[in-house]
Amino acid sequence: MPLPTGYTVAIAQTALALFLAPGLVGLIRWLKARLQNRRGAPVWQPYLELRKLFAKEVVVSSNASWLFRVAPFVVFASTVAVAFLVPVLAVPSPFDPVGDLLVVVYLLLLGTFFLALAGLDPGSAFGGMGSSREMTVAALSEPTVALAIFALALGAGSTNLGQIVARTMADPAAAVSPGYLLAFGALFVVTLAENGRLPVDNPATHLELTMIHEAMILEYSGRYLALIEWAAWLKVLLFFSLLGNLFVPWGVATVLTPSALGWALATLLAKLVVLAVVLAVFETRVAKLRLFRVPELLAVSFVLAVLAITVSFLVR
Amino acid sequence: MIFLLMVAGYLFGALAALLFARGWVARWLTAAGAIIGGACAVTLAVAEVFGFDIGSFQIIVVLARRPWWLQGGVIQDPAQPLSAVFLGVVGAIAIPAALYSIGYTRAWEGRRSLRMPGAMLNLFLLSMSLVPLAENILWFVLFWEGMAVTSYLLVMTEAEEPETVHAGNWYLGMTQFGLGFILAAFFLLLPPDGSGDFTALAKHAATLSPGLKSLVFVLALIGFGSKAGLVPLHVWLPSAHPAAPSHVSALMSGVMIKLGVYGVLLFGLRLLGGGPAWWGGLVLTLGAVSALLGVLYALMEHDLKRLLAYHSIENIGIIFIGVGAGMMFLSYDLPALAVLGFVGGLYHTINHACFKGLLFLGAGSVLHATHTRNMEEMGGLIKRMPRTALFFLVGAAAISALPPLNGFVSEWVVFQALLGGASIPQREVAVLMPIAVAMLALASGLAAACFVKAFGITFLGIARSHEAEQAREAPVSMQVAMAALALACVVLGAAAYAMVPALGRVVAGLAGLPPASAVTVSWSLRVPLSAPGAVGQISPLPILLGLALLLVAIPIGLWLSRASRALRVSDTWGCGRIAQTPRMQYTAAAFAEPLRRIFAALYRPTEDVSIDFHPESRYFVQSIAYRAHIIPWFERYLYDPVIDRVIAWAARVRAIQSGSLHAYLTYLVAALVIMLGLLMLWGS
Amino acid sequence: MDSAFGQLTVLGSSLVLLCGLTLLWRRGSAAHIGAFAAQSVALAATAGLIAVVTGSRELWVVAVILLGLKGILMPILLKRMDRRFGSPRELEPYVNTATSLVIGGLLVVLAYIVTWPILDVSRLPTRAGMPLAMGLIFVSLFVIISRKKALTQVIGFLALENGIALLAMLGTYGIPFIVEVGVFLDALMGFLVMQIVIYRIQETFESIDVEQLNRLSQ
Amino acid sequence: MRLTYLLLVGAPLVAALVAALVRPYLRGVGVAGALLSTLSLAAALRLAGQVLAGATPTWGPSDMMRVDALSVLLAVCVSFVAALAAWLGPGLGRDEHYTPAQARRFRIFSSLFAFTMLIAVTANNVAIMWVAVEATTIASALLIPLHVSKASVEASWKYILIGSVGIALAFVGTVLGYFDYVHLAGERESALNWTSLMAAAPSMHPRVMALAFVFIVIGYGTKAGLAPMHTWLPDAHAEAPAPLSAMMSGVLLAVALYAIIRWKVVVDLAVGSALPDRLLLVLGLASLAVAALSLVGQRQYKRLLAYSSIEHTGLMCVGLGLGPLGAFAALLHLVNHAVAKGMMFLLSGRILDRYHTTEMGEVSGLLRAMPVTGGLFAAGMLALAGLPPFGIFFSKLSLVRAGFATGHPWLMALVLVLLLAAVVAMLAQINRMLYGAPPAGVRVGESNRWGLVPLVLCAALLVAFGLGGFGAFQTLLDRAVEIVSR
Repeated sequence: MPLPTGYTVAIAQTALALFLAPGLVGLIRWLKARLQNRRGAPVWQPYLELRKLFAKEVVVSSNASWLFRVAPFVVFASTVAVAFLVPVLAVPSPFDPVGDLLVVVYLLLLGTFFLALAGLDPGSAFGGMGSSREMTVAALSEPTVALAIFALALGAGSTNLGQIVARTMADPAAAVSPGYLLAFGALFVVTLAENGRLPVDNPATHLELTMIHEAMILEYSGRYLALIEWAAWLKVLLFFSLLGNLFVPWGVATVLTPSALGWALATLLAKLVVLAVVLAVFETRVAKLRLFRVPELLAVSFVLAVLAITVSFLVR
Repeated sequence: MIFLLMVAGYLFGALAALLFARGWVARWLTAAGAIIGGACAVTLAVAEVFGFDIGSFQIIVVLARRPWWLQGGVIQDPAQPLSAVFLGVVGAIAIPAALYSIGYTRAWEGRRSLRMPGAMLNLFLLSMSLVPLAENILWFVLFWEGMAVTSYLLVMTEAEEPETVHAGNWYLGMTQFGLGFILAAFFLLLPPDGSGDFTALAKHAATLSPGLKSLVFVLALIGFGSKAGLVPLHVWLPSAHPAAPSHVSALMSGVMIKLGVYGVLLFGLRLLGGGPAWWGGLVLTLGAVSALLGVLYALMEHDLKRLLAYHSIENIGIIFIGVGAGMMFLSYDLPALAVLGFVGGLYHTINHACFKGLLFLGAGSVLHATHTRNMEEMGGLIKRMPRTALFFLVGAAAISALPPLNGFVSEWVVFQALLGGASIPQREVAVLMPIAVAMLALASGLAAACFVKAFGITFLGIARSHEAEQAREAPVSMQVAMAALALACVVLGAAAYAMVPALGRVVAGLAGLPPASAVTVSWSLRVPLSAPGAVGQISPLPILLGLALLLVAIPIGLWLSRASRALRVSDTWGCGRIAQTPRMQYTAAAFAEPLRRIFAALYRPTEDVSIDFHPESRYFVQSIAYRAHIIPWFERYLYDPVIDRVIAWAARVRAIQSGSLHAYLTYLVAALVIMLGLLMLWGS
Repeated sequence: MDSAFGQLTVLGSSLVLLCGLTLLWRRGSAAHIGAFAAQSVALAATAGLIAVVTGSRELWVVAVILLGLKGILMPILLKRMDRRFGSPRELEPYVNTATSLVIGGLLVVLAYIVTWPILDVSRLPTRAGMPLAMGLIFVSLFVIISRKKALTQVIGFLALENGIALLAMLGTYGIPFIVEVGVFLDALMGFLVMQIVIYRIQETFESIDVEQLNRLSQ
Repeated sequence: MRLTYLLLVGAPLVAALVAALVRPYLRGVGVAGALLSTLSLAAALRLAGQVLAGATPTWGPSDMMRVDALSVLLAVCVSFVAALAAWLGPGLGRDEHYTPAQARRFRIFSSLFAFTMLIAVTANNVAIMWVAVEATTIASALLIPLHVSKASVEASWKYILIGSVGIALAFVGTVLGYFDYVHLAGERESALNWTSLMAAAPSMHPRVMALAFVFIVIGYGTKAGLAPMHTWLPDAHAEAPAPLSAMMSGVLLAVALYAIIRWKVVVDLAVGSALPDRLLLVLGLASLAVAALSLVGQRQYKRLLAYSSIEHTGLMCVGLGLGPLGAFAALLHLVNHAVAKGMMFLLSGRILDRYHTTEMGEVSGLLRAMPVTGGLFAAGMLALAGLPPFGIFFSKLSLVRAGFATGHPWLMALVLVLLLAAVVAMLAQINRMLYGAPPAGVRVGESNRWGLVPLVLCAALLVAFGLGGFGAFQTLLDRAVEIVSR
């Protein structure tokens, strides 16, 4: 049903995602602070950060090349492109045939790729370290993602997000099938890894030995940093809505009536809050892993994914 | 007609090189010949694959009937679609490679004559173009060996370095090894009337017992796999490809090894007409293993060209994953999925030719500028050779399967084929598919990491050596060649709608595959999946355009918004260090260190660190020497033992020539007596 | 008549074979040369005998040439060589005399085994001797193998030629004359060349112990 | 036609006589000898033409000389390599390290050598053939120690003794064959003629012929350098002066093989081809194995070439055991190998002159020191490895094909493995000579450029065989194959 409204809605939900992303991260931070008995910054702090960063001048290393200046835009663009593909509010979006889950994954990899290059560009030891570790984590989380996709595709018979959501809504039993649950677990771990959350990386630290993401973008400042940060936050939101809408699709609007969309927005916010709480609690409970323990964590998620596959083979 | 023109073009190029040997005339004419030949090859291929009529080439068949005991067809007439694809690949890379050679070989002036390399380049291209067109055992083997010997001589171009000679020995040795298996495979199919014609072979093969068929297939797989560089037959590849001049490396890595794929398809589909599922399973497994091991060894390489060579192993692995999946689906009578698998394999064949060619040419420009292949001595080249850097970046992104470039699209097709594997009735077999998916995903992820290293350490940061500081941008001809391939990487990605159905038509009819109904094409690419009716679909072109749009829109948006536009250039922040030196950067070794630890089980790394401290205090270090090695499993545990065994036997046999006349005479008489004894036995 | 003739030829050929075996038994060049001369004479005699019976003129000539060439000329040349080199005693052979003789006997048996089946092809009275000729061939091969001195090896080779000639005579009353001439020519030439080379060995190695010829190996 | 034949065999004889009579040696003698050898080559080619025209001329009392396609093929090879050796042999060049006496000796005996070989391949009477083959030993043995040294004397003694003993055994075989024939058809002057043997063969006594064939194979096999009778070959080839090595390796082995072929045809008819084929396969495979493994870790390049000759003779032998297609392969291989080995040994002579060593370890940078020589050497190596565009590629291919077509897959597998070992060994060894920098004190740059012309011709010939256009040559081969496998 590629109605013009369809496009407007699709673009609108992308804009919504962009708008909500900082808030979501702010919420997570606030929750974590609360859980750690701190007062914590207000939920809208990230918006302020963005405004500040956009207003500040950019400082670029004398060693940096044009790539250093292009990278933020590539990162932001690829993440936004992903936002067009992920069902946030309504399915099927007219952009659904443009890309499936694989495209989503590899678009995000595109961003990571350029960010890692940008980390190497100024020729500082931190950047190199960050890129190296970031790429390592990214590479190792690929198979898990692929298998999670495989599991979903098995159930839904397609790798396209709209299809998957539609299918799951068609038979709710699928949602509680063990295959789905295991895939969900796997994807959750990947979410932690891909977004540089604890226990893989600590988004709040600048202690070089533990940094991954932060080390990579250490050289960035001003609007460039703003773009990168915003993209990172958007990524979190997108992963959350993937987790929320792929596995628990209820509430996602299938018809573009205002009521349906309103309901969809409400459920989306609810899902986000729940996931935020889960994440906050989780991050508060666990400590950061040594870098060379991270593969073990990813191995766990891989095993989950393999189980998901086998289970869904068995129940097929 | 065009066919004749192609042959003439290559021969002309070879002749020109032989006649002029040096100077710009030789360089241009040599390249011109190759370019003409390549253009004709592409024309033939495109016409065949996309089904225009440009007339067939009857003439050559008449010409070609001269050599001995040739029965049946000689040269395909017209080219079969499958052959046309590979012919096209040869031509498509021949053109930029030849163009590139104009600038690249200028550095040889005075040092080395163009006679051999130029002539061999053209003959190499000629034989490569004729291999897929051969329609008869003799011709196939003739061109196959011609390809081997010409490329061998090209590898030996820079034989000053001892390792080049070593590489050459390995290369020719493995070629002959493979040839043995190929000959066995062919001649086991020989029909009673002794006709070496492929159609006759196929007809005869239909009458053979399954066991014999399987034997033939395995022999062919070993023979052609050794050319394609499948693990564990890959050992020659990482040493031979880098040793050659870069435009030749591009051809060997981008094109030549693909003919191994052609060979497997020729046997698996055309001559044997498909077989039991385990054929496909074997191919799939070998492919997956090659893909993973290839990239894992690439990660440990700091020699830019060797790194690329290892990635060829990886990509050949991906291609074989597609082909293997296709063969399995074929045996389970899932034609739509089978087509998908083969299409994925062929598509990736073409794409890999483009970006691997591009990358080798880029590496060549770097080598040309810095005179080293060691990444640890590079850095900061993006400022001195910006265009080369850009092109290399495109290639790197393409080989890392990043959308919207071609590498991603073909890998996506392979992925979809594997996902479809869920619908294989036998579950224990179907489970193979997700494993392949996981390995493929890991491989592509690691490839991305590897190329962040390759590009980042080589082009970004600060120059690590004097040569890197003095580097100059490559000559125009080389830039144009690279630009063309970079463009191809983008276009081939966006043009999936045209490519995929065309390739579907190519495999149609082989081993009873249906015409490419499997892949329906609208503005998006729709492929069937396990569940009936369900499809996976992507639209490369919109992705490309969308990204482009965003990349334009976002800066403009920023510009229009109230965001600050100020920009200050300053030193890299270094925790209060005074000055920043190149030595403080991350090195290639350091970059790969985490993965080296994680996969220690495979690498078995051994490192020796030697620190000598400052005489006053152990807290001051004067110098640290760090050296790390990884175990070359296959060389050490597969090849070396065999070689040692042979040498041991040889020593024993040479002892026969003891020098004692009496011993010699005794052999003689002993032989006589034994023969007489045998005769007695035979008589009674 | 035929039978008697057969008996005689067999006797002759066994004499020839015995001389061959003597090479294994006796030591010292002189003895060997003597044995060879005797063998050649016996061979010539056999040839003559056959010539008498068959009345073939060619065989007469053959017999005469045999006598002259192998019975007289070659022994003389050999003697001169021997004197030139000194070292009268044969060096210790690889296989001691007793064993050699046993092996010689076995070889004759082998010759019988090999030759017997083919005798029925022929109707000649002389054919009974063919196994002996074959035996001589084997024995002289054994001489060549087991003896160390170049000279002895030459003698062994000449004995081998005698064996072949005997075989031809007994089997077919000799090969066509023209061929026979060629063969004799070859034999003489070969002998001379061997002589030359032996002189060369002598002057380069100061000895004709073949065991010193082991520079070339592998 | 008679005149042509007389030219063919007479020219070398005349050359020998001239060289023997004129003393002291004059360079003119050498030139005359070379011209005469070329004349005999021309005669051979003319004869080939006549044979192609359908003639099989015979001469001499009771037709003891006869020329058919097979013999003319060999005759061409022999006279070609002989001419090559004559043009590049000692006694022509200005700067050379041969004394006139040595040059004279070479001229006499090499011409005689060629003469005997030509007689051997054109003899109809198998005993004459035997006499000639035996004579080849005599003619060549004295040339090996052209430079008298312990090594060369030793080599010649081994050669003459082993060769003579072997040949003597071949004569036993000949006598046995005659023995059988006589009691079939009575005594005749023409009794030993191959033609009459062929005529009588079907009714001959299988036991006798089988016995004869064993002696024949062992005997001539010794001269052909088949393992385990090959032991004289590496020594002789390595120690002989290059032109002689070229003749021995290029054609002498082929002539010996020719003798075996002649007899095999007869025995096939008498006994059936099963036994002879098996004998040849066994011997061929043994030679192949011994040679291939001896090539590994070989230290001297002339010995390397010698062993590769054994290897290729073994291949031909295997081919002869594989029916018509195999015979075709064998004969094609024979011709190619004659040219290739002739070229290689003459090149090795040039290398020896320059480097003064036969040790491969002490030869390096050949391509730089002598570009053309080195290039030809490399080309010859690739040709012997059986790579296109050289003729051996086709013969090797048809051999393997014959093996599979006649149902010997395992045998072929073994052959392929051994060939692989041989190729890799030669490649590794020779590459070590070709590349790198020449050792100090080795002059750089070709000398005696004219001497290169015939060698370049050889290379061109090899390529021509590879591209394989020669209709006439093709038909000659086919005729020869018909003779071998009737």
